This record gives sequence, structure tokens and C-alpha cells, in this order.
Amino acid sequence: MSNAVVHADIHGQAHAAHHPALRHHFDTMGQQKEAAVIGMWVFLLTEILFFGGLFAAYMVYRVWYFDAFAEASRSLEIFWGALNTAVLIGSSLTMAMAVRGAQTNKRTATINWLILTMLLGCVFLGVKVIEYAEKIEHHHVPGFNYQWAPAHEAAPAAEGVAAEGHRKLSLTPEQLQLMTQIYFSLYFTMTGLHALHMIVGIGLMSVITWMTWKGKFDREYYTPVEMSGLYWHFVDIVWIFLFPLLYLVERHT
Amino acid sequence: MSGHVSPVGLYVTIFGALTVLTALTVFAAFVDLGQFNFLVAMVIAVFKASLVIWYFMHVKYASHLTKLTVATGLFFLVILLSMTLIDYSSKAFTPMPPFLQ
Amino acid sequence: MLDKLKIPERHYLNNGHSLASWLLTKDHKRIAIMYLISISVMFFLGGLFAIGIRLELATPQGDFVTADTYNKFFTMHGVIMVFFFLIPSIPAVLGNFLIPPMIGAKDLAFPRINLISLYIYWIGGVFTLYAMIAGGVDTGWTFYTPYSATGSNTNVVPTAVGVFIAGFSSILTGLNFIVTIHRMRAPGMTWFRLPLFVWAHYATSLVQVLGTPVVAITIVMLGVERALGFGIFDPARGGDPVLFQHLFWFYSHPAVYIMILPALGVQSELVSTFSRKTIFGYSFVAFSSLAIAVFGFIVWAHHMFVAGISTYAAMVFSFLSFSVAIPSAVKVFNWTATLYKGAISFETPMLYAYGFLGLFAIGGLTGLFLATLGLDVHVHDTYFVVAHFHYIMVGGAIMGYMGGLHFWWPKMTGRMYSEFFSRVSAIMVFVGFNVTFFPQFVVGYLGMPRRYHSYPDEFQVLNVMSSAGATVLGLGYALPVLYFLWSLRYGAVAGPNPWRASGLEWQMQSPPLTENFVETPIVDTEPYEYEHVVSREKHLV
Amino acid sequence: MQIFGIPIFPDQASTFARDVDVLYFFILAVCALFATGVAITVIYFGIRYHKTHDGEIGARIEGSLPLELLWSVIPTIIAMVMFGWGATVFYHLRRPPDEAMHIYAVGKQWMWKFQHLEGQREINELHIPAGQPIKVTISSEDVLHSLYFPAFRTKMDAIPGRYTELWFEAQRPGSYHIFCAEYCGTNHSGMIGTVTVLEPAQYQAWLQGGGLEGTLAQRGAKLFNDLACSTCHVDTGQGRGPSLKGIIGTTVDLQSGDTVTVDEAYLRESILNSQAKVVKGFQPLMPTFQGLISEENLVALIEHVKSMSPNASATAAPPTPAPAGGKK
Repeated sequence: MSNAVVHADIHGQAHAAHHPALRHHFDTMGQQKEAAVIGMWVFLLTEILFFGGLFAAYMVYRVWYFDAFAEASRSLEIFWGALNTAVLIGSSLTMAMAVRGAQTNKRTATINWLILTMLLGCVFLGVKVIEYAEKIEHHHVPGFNYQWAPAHEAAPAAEGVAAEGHRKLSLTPEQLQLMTQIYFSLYFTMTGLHALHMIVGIGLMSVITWMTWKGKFDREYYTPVEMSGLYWHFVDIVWIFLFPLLYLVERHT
Repeated sequence: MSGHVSPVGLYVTIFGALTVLTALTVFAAFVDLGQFNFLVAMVIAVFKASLVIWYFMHVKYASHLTKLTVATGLFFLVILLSMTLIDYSSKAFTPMPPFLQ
Repeated sequence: MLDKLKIPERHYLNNGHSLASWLLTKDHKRIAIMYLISISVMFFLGGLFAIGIRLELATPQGDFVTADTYNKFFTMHGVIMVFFFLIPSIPAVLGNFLIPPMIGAKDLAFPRINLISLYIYWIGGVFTLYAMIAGGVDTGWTFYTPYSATGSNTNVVPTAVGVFIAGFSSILTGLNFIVTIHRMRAPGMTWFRLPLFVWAHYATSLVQVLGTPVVAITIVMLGVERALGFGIFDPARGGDPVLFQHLFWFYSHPAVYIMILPALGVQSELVSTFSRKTIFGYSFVAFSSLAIAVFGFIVWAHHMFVAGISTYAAMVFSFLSFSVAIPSAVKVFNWTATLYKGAISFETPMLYAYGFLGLFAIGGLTGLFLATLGLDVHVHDTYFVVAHFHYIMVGGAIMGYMGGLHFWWPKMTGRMYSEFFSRVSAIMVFVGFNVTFFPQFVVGYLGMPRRYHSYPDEFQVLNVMSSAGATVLGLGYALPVLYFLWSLRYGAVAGPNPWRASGLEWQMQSPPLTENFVETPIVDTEPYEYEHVVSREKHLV
Repeated sequence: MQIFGIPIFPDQASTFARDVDVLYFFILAVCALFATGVAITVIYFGIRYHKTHDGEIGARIEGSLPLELLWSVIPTIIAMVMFGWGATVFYHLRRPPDEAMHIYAVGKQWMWKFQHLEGQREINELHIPAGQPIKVTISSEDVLHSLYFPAFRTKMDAIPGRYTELWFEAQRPGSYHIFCAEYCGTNHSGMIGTVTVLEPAQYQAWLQGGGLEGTLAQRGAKLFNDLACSTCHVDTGQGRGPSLKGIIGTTVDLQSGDTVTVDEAYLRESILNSQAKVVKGFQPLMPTFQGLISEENLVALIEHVKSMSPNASATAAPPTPAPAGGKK
């Protein structure tokens, strides 16, 4: 067992340059950070499949009830959707800058970028509140006396005459009432879950901002900032897919 | 060993690209491409997502294992979506919605 | 040599006695012990429901309990056994305890997340126990809509929340194992020097991480539908109940591989150790674990052949389902080949290994009947299916768990249990199990459907045989509790390597130190080398 | 088949029951071969290579590629044989012959309602003629059920919101079980019944005896007049609605430009939701009967319209694989 002895002293030297954040069961900071990154990505795998289940349900019902999905999707405000996408991409940028600040040991820059990211997150949630309020007002929330009457459209004139600008819908009001209810069930589940993830993200980041302010991070150890960055970028990617799927089902007629 | 520090310019260009692509998605939605509308929207979304993953999430500079983890997740998502379609695309009829009851 | 051994003064069990030292521990071994206690409680609770079911089925008329109570019995039996015993059993107890020492690490990659996983398991358990006390749930462990969404008025949402939360405990354990196995192996511990136990847990963790989220979102959709009145799966509002089945089985079939793969890992260890021979075809057995994990994800619709999926989809999934049978067959053949020219001894773990080999073979082979389309139409949702998955779950997963527990008990507690009583209980379990579940194959092919509170008279004799076997099985499982507890105080001192096994975990003291090894070992030998074990032995004692 | 009075094998009462059983015995034989082979080998090795002295170590055998390939390729081939055979039996099981006699089955929480074309309605009871292929179209009114005839070796789930179907041809007269095989709540185990297979002659006698208000189509005709359908759907075609004479199976073009083949599903949709697919050249004046017509009357009306067509047995909604109906 001679090599056991040899190993001891190599190990001994490694102990000397000991970063306070190095946990006892890791050998080097690099190993610890690499483990954290892979652990975070494995967690993001579970999130990908978590939202994946919803996308599978959305895909199936979109194939079945395409017309109703198109009709219901038209009732969403494109402006809010596009604005939200831009806001979220902006917050991804500020988050990336915050991680960069942590990497380069600029504490105040990191804090400012983090606060900016959280602000943009709140803007996003505010826009969602506006959209939800508009839906509640139009009774488009399934389960709470869901009424499908596309408010902003003139009621289709005579039964048989195609309202101009709309492909003649082969669906009757009863059918629409049922099928669009599926759309809005999925809409609220997906955007609700996404908003919940945003709230968790903002909470996470406020803790990270406090820790940065307390000076817990430096060039060697900024893993929590990077982890919340990965999480935030993931939440942005989910919205990148949600926006076209929910808002732009069929806008061109 | 701090991770790869990307230049600020890179981040801003990526941000610009993402904004342009968002505008492109919205614009493409108003163009009647029939069946391809969905495809175009998804291609743009996938491209935007890969930009975010590659540059913002530093996977470009990460270890092979991280890249493999990302790939595994997407592979199993594709399995979930495509194999559910095996059943739904080969069903002879869409279900009769309940009002037909 | 055994008698002059004594329990080492300092080890992980006496490293702090306060409640906080246990409840806030970051030591993977203590977390494993707490998991062991928790899942044993859940196992016996699930077992009580099983006894209730077997008593009810002893008579054709439903005269032991009312139909509703019986439905709640089999639902709680299913939910508790699947989500709170089988899925966490080997990974959370044996995996948590043994993977770090097996790869030469001090602890898992994320000890705090490991503790959180335990707390999440407890919270999930509390929700499910609340649902049980508040009147139970009667939808079956599969929660099929529309019955679970609109038909049932029992506590579906609390149970669903309990299962949803317990799912995250499984995800966190899987996540921890993947990162640990990738990044925390000792120097010299290459992938092909890893024990097959670690390979099996790596494959299990992949399935845990990739499958569990889909059942989590399915339960969220069910909860949203039931609580908020959304109509995602509600056929009356255009939803599709078959979609729920698709999303549910996308996880729940890989979940059965979460349950069996760790047991396959334990089996490889036991067969190799007790035939004193390196495993036959190491890389084939290792890769067959990965193959099972990956193929497990593309076969789920064989649970839905008669559920209204298209004929084309049924053919595709039936074809793919056979692909999963091949790796399992390869494993069984490799274990058999390992015994060739070995020095086989029949201590208790080897008895469990032999039992496992027989029962898992039958369980796996009957899976072929169910994957064959022509037969599945007849036997789907009958007792044939019940017998099949009990052969895999009880004959496989629980036999593997018991075998592993008996094999590593000396390492976990430093004490040996009574060899005689453990052999008696192993044989009782094997005999009781076969008498319980083999008649169910026959009554299944006769056409007796599952989840029946009362049944036509001609099935009675076979059901009485099954109920009789269940009592023997129940006793067989009660016995280990006695001699394991007895061994804690009166058991012979085990010493570091009572079985002369070859794993790294046998090179540390038992019970081990909190940091496992004095200093990180260097691995320079192939995995199952028994020549070196005897030489190393002299150095340690 | 029984041993000491214990039934151990179900009766073979339908044509393909024998095919399913032959397949069952084939797989049983293969599995028994493998299981006993492994068991004998394992027990023999256990005895032959039992440990003689403490510290004895087994031979150093790493593995052998040819052996591994052997027991990977052979099980794969056997598995493919099983798959192929099973798939052919399944394909046969799921393709009802065209001349099958049609029966409607509706699963409702804890009872099976069967509806013969001749008008008989039975609950948890089913009388069928032997030697005649029978197609049962199944639906459910509340939760999932599964119509299961163990003696005929066939089963199909009843899904609310959709038609599924199964078929069999009963051979041996006698009474056999009907079970519900998909858990459906409290009295799931009470949702059982007996199917009685009668000789064709006995069946006709049973029909006569049991026929209440004549055949389904006759009842449909009476409804056709009571609900004033005949005022618009005049056979001569001059009425405000299209003539329904001989319309089954033909394709009509719709107001919206699409065309649709007139089958049960279209008839059903047009009765319950008349504005959905209005035929070209007609005003959508027909009121919707959604909620006004019970399930049985709806089926009777459809049968009446079908009886007005020359080829009596119209094609129901074909469940065989064809591209999905919904546009994407």
C-alpha cells in the first residue's frame, strides 16, 4: 500500500491554498464549481421535461382543435406578448452582465445589474397581471363561468355570411366555447407556471444580491450568481417558446 | 479558476440578435405561409434558444459533460413529443367533441 | 479472527447523539439510516393494505369491507408501495450509504440537497398520510381521468400533492448521484472499475431525473383540472383522457425501471461476491443497465394497447417493448455464467440472490406475454398483469433490497445478524411469494379483472391459495425486523470485511467514519478482484 | 378446462380465441424452456461449484464475446417472432369483417347497456347468435370503462367522447362472462354481466319475443316524422333540406367548400349541430337538436336514414388508420 503514503503528501500541499468556500468533500475549487454547473444543468433537464409535458398536451390539442386555437389566440394582445419577450430578453442580457460582474470581482456592478434584472422581471410580471386582468374581465378563465364571446370582434353578421377578414369558421359558438376553453386552460397553466418560475427566480436573485452586497463572492467563488443566471436564462428560453406557441397561432388571415 | 469571461460586446450583439429575431417571429406570423407558419416560428424560437444556451449560459465554454447533459435533456423532450404524435397522427379520426354526444 | 474484533470507538453513528446532529446532518450515511427507517414504516403500512386486499379476496362476495373501502385499500397499497417504498428503497438507503465509499469519495456532491431530499420525502409522506387518514383516495395509483378529475369525491388532490412532492425527492437523489458519479470518483477509479452497483444507480438516476418531471406536470394538470375547474382532460369539455394516460405512462413505465435497476445492481454484487468470482461480461452487464434506462422511455404505450390508441401506434410500441426485454435477459445470462467455476457459498444474501434470479426471470419472461399484442388484449387489466408486476417488484426489487440489506448490514452497523433466522426468513419469503402470486397468473388468464371487490365464484380457490401465500409472505417480511433490531445490540462484531468482498466500501471500518476514508484511496485493481482481498485483509486488522 | 374442479383455462368461445391460445402456449413454452434452463444451470452450478474451503477463489473468467452475442441475438430473434405473431393476431382482432352484425354498447357507471339494431335494449345482458361476426361499437357516458369478454379473448376501453369498437364471432352456444376491465369507481366489480350465445334459430325466436316497438329503424322512422324532419327532408329533394334518400356513403359538398362523405359521424354531427357542415345550396335553417334527443333516439334516427339507402349496412366511423381529420 506504498502509494497510499505517496498520496498523503500531494494531498497535504493542496490543503495549504484553501479557499474558505471550498467544501470539505471536494478536492479543488474547479471540481466544486464543475459539480455545481452540472448539477444545475441536470436540474434544468428536469425543468425542460416539466414544461415538456405541457408542450406535449398543447401540441396534441393544437392538432385537434386548430381553428379554435387560432380564434382564441387572436384574442390575445400581440403587443403585450412581444413587449414581454423583449423585456425578458433584456433581463437575460442584464443577468449575463451581472454574472460577468461577479466573475470580474466588480461588486457594485453586479449588484446594479442584478437589481436591473429583477426590475425587468417585475415589469414582465406586471404585464402578465394586465393580461390576466383583461382575461378575467372577458370571462376567459376556464372554470370561473367561462364565456367565449370574442369581445373586440363585431359579432359575425348573418350566420352564413363570412365576416370579412376572417376565414369562414366551420365552428359554431358551442364548439368554440368548448374548444377555446381547452386553449385557455393550457394558456393559464403554461403562463401561470412560467410566472411562478419568474417569481421564484426574482426571490432567488434578491438573496443573491444580498449575498453579493455582503461580499461573499469573489473571482474564485461566484457559483450562486452563475446558478441563478442559468436558472434565469432557462426561464427566458421557456418564454421564447411560449410566445410564438400561444400568441402567434394564426395571425395572418 | 473563474469561468470564461465573455466580452460585453458579445453579450450586446447576442441581445441585439435576439430582439431582431423576436421582431422577425412577429412579422413572420402575419405572413400567410399556410402550414409553414408553425415551422418558421419554431425554427426561429429554437435558434433564439440555442443563442441563449450557447452564449448567455456559457455552454460554449463549458465541459463536454455539460454539453452532453443539455443534449440528453433535449433528446428526451423530442422522444416525449414525437412518440406521443405516433399515436395521435395515426388515429383515424379526431375525437368527436362532446357536443356530438 | 472474528472474536478479537471490536466495534471502533469513533464512527458515524456515535459522532454526535443530539437530535440536531441527526436531523441537520449532512452525512450521507445518517441520511441513509433515516431513509431506512422511513421507508420501512411505509413498507409495513403498504403491507397492511395488502393484507386487507388479500383478506377481502378470500371470498367471492365483498363481505370483509365495503366496495369503497376496498378501492381505497388497493389505491393506498399502490401509492404507498410505488411512490414511498419501491422508488426510494434501494437508491435512498443503499445507494445513499454506499455510492460515496464505493467510488472513494467522502460524501455525495451536494450533501445539503441530499438532506432536503429526505425532508421533501417526509413532507410528501405527510400529505399522503393526511389523505389516508382523511378518508383515503379511491382512484387507483394511476389516477386515471376522468374518474380522478370528476368521478371520484375522495382526497385525490392531497394524495396528488403528496406524490408530486415525493417526486422531487426522487429527482434530487438522482441529480446527486449523477454529479457524484461523474465528478467525485477517487483517483484511479475509472468508469470500468466502478462496481456494477454504481452503474445501476447511474442508470436509475438518469431515469429518475428525466422521467419524474413529466408525472409532476401531469399531476399539476390533474390538480388544476380538479381544483380550478380547467378542462384539460375532461371529455365532457373536449379534453382527452387518453392523453393523461400517455403523459402518466411516459413516466410510470420508466419508474418501474427506477424500481428494478438498483436491485439488478445489488444482484451483480451479491452473485460475484458469493461465488468469489469476477462478474461474467462486466461491460455487457454495465451497458445493459444503461440500455434498460434509455429503452425504458420509448415503450410506455404497452400499458395502453386497449385504451383506444391507434392500431399502428400499438404495433410500434409493442415492437419497441421487446427491445427492453433483451438487456434484462443479458443480465440474467451473465449472472448464471458468473456462477460457472465459482466458489459458491449460500449465506443469506446469496439465498436472496438465488431467489431474485428465479423470480426476476419469471417476472421478465411474463413481460413478453404482455408485450405481445395478441395476448395483451386478453390479459390487460387482469390478474395476469398483477402477477407480472409483483414478480418484478416483490420478486425482483424487494428481494434485491432485502439481499442488499443483509449484505451491507454489517458495514452499516458493524454487527452481524443471526444467520439461521435470516435464512429461514429468506426461504419463507420465497415460498410465500410463489404461493401468493403464481396462482394469480392462472386466475389472470381465466379473465379475472384487476381491482375487483367481488368476483365470480369459480375464481375462489385460486384466490384463497393466493391469500394463504400472502400470510406466509407477510411473516417472512416481519422476521427480519426482529433479528435486525436484535443484532444492533447482541449481534457478533462484523469487522471491516465479514464477507471478504472486493468493493472499496469493504476497505473502511464498519461502521465507517463520518468521512469514510482516512485519506482518499487510490484504485489500481479491477473491480471484482478476490485474490487481493485476502492480502489486503491482513493489513487492515 | 378444470383440474380437481378448479378452472385453470378459460373456454374458447370465439373464432380467434383459439389463435390467441396457440400464441399463448407458444410463448409459455419458450419462457418455460428459458426459465427451467436457467434454473437447472444455476442449481447445478450451485452444487457443482460449492465452496470447499475458506478463502477459495473462483476461476478468473472475464467473459466471452461470442457467448454474449449468442444470448443477445437469439432472444432478439425469438422476440421478433413473438412480436410478429402477436401483431398478426392483433391486426385480425382489430379489423371487424364488413358483414358483421352491429351492436351498440354504452358503458355507464356500473352497468353495460347493449342496443340491438332490431330495437332490443339489454342491461348487463347480451344475447347474440352463434356463427355470426358481431361488431360492438362502444362508448361511455361518464368515466373510462372497458368491455371485456374473457371467453372471446377480446376487450376494448369505453372512452367518453369517442367511439371505440371490438368484434368477435361466437362459436359455441352457452353463457359467458362480461366484465368491466377499466377501474371505474365504487361498483366497478359489479359492472359485470353474461353474454348468452344462442343458435341462430333460437336467436330469432328471442328477437321476436323480445322485440318491443319493432326494429331500431322503424322506431327511427316514427321519430323522423314526430320531430318534423320529414317536412324539410323530402325524398323528392324539393324540401328546404337535402333529400336523405340513398345519401349514405355519398360525398356532398359543403357551404364552406369542403366535401364530406355522409357516414354515421356526419349524420350525428349534423343532427346535433346542424350549422356545423351545411350542404352547399341550402340555408342553415335546421335547428340544433343538441340535448333534445336521447342517445337511443339519435341512434334510431341514424338507423332510419341508413335504412333509406340501398346498401343497408353503411360504414360507421372507420376506426382503421387513416390520416387525422383535423386540419393543422
